[in-house]
Amino acid sequence: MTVIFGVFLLTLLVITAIAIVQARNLFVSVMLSGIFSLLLAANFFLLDAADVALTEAAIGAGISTVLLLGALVLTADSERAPSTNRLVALIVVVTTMLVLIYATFEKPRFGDPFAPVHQHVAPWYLDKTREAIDIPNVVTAVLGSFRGYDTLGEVFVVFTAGIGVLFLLGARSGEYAQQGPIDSAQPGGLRHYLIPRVVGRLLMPFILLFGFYVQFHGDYGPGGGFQAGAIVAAAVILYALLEGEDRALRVMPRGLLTGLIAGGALIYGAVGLAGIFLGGNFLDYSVLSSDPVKGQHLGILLIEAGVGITVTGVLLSIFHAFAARDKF
Amino acid sequence: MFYAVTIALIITMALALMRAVIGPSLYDRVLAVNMLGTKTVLLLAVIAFLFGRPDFLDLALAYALINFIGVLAVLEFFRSRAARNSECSGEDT
Amino acid sequence: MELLGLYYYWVFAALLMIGFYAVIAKLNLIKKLIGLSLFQAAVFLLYITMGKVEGGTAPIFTSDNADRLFSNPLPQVLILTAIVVGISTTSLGLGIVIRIKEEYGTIEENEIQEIDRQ
Amino acid sequence: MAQFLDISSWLLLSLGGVFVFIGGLGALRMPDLYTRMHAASITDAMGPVLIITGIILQAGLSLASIKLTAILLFLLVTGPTASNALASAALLAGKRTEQARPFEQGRTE
Repeated sequence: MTVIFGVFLLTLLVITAIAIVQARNLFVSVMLSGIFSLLLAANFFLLDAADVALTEAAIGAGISTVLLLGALVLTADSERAPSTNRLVALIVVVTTMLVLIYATFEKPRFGDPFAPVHQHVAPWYLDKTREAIDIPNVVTAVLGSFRGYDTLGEVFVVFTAGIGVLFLLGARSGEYAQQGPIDSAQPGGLRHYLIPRVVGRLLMPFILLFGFYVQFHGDYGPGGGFQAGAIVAAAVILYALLEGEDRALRVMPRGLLTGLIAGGALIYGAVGLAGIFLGGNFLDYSVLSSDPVKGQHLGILLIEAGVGITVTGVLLSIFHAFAARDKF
Repeated sequence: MFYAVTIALIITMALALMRAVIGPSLYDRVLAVNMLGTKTVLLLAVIAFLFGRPDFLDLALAYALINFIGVLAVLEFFRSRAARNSECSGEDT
Repeated sequence: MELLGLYYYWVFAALLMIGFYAVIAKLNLIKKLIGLSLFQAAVFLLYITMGKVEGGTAPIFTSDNADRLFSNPLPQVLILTAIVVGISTTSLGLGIVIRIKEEYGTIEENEIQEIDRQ
Repeated sequence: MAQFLDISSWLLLSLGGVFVFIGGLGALRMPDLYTRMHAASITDAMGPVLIITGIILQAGLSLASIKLTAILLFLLVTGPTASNALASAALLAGKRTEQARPFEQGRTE
């Protein structure tokens, strides 16, 4: 029965994807991408990937819509020219799709417990998590400890992307910051919309609280630094939308955000180096405490904090970079 | 019984998706996104119980909290676009 | 049942190619980026589909499921980080598009090429 | 008692399902934006109340039911607000209902 739900949702997913590509109005495409993200998260959930679904929820529901709309304000609302070489593209795409579909007949059956994917490291991770790390969420254990290098790499990719956006768009932000006090005659944001503003202010502390819950409950349930960073960033973006971007920058100035971007990555790296100094390997948390299991707990807690801080900093910096560009 | 509710929710999602695809106005699509958001929250809550893993309600909670931001972003988008358009027309005259 | 199982892979192929179509056939740069993120989503879906074990449950231990079959945690870890990386790289792309708009005054590929040729 | 809870939760769940479905139908079939919004927002408020109360009756008193209550509260607060925000945005952009269309030309906003 779940398979049938999955199939139905996947069909909706394909319809949405076609509609996204078909729509000439870019705003419509962005709205449909929001729907795509919702359906994708529901599918992930049906496929037992609660952590991934939570990440998709945290990113897709708010932040990606906000960023895409921010870019649309700065560029254009709709496509001007029709697509070129439509026929050639269609032929290429359909041929490739048929080849891919032909290839699927060789694939292991959906959900087969004896598929090659499930034979190699996964059982080892499941066993060792109980033994060596002793936290209930295997995904967090693999993310933080067994594949700590991977995650470090990903954090640095996020870090680099954030720095890249700041380089591209932040050039004139220095002048802008010296403009003096907020012009109260023209308040930005949705300050004139009373009802959304009151409700948004009511909601914001709960979103922050939920973000911290996801951060620190990540060892026991779905959650962790990546999701929490996105949720906390969403809360601050909500504040910026309601009260105007200037006020949000007063609460969290650009310098602080840059500090967060660097600081989170630094925490992660420092935990790795601490392992070396205490006589273990890079990113080996067992030596952080006298009890190896406690050391693992401590290490995962610290690196998840680092991940959360970096992700929050990067997403907020990108948002502010886009929003500040609007003023010129 | 959870199955019946799940089916009703999924069919409603399909209906809302149809509204989002045919439009016709931008607001209709925003309405459909908002509707789908609520339906997804309910779907996730029901499925969490269907699977017997009520600890996954966090997901539904995340959507219930964050979906709102998307709608506000759209509102802000409309507002800033309207402000921009009026500015431009002001320059023209 | 056999075909229903393969349906997941077919959807992966379809989504991948829909995204690819947007990247190669559309001229608008933002549309291309949206297509790229569809492409990305298709890959996410493939990984998560392969990680699913029939009759399994999400790989989070609770007091009463120690003896159950768990889905594969590894693809989930890879995709979880990839989603966040995906949004940051998409924003980087959007940043580049915004700069292009500021320099060229358009985000349509053919118009940009025309300006470049002059 | 357990049977009573079961039956009432089933009743609530199925009623919620019917409500949600009617809302979807309304959002698809109604003639113009504001009527569609009306159909969608009413069921967005009523559907969650029924369905989540139904699930709470199944869950009993536990952490899950507290989370469900929180979800219900957030949905009840945000849903109508989102509808209100959307309606005011549409109104500001000069969208009128079918009946009011003749006045549209007279508006300069």
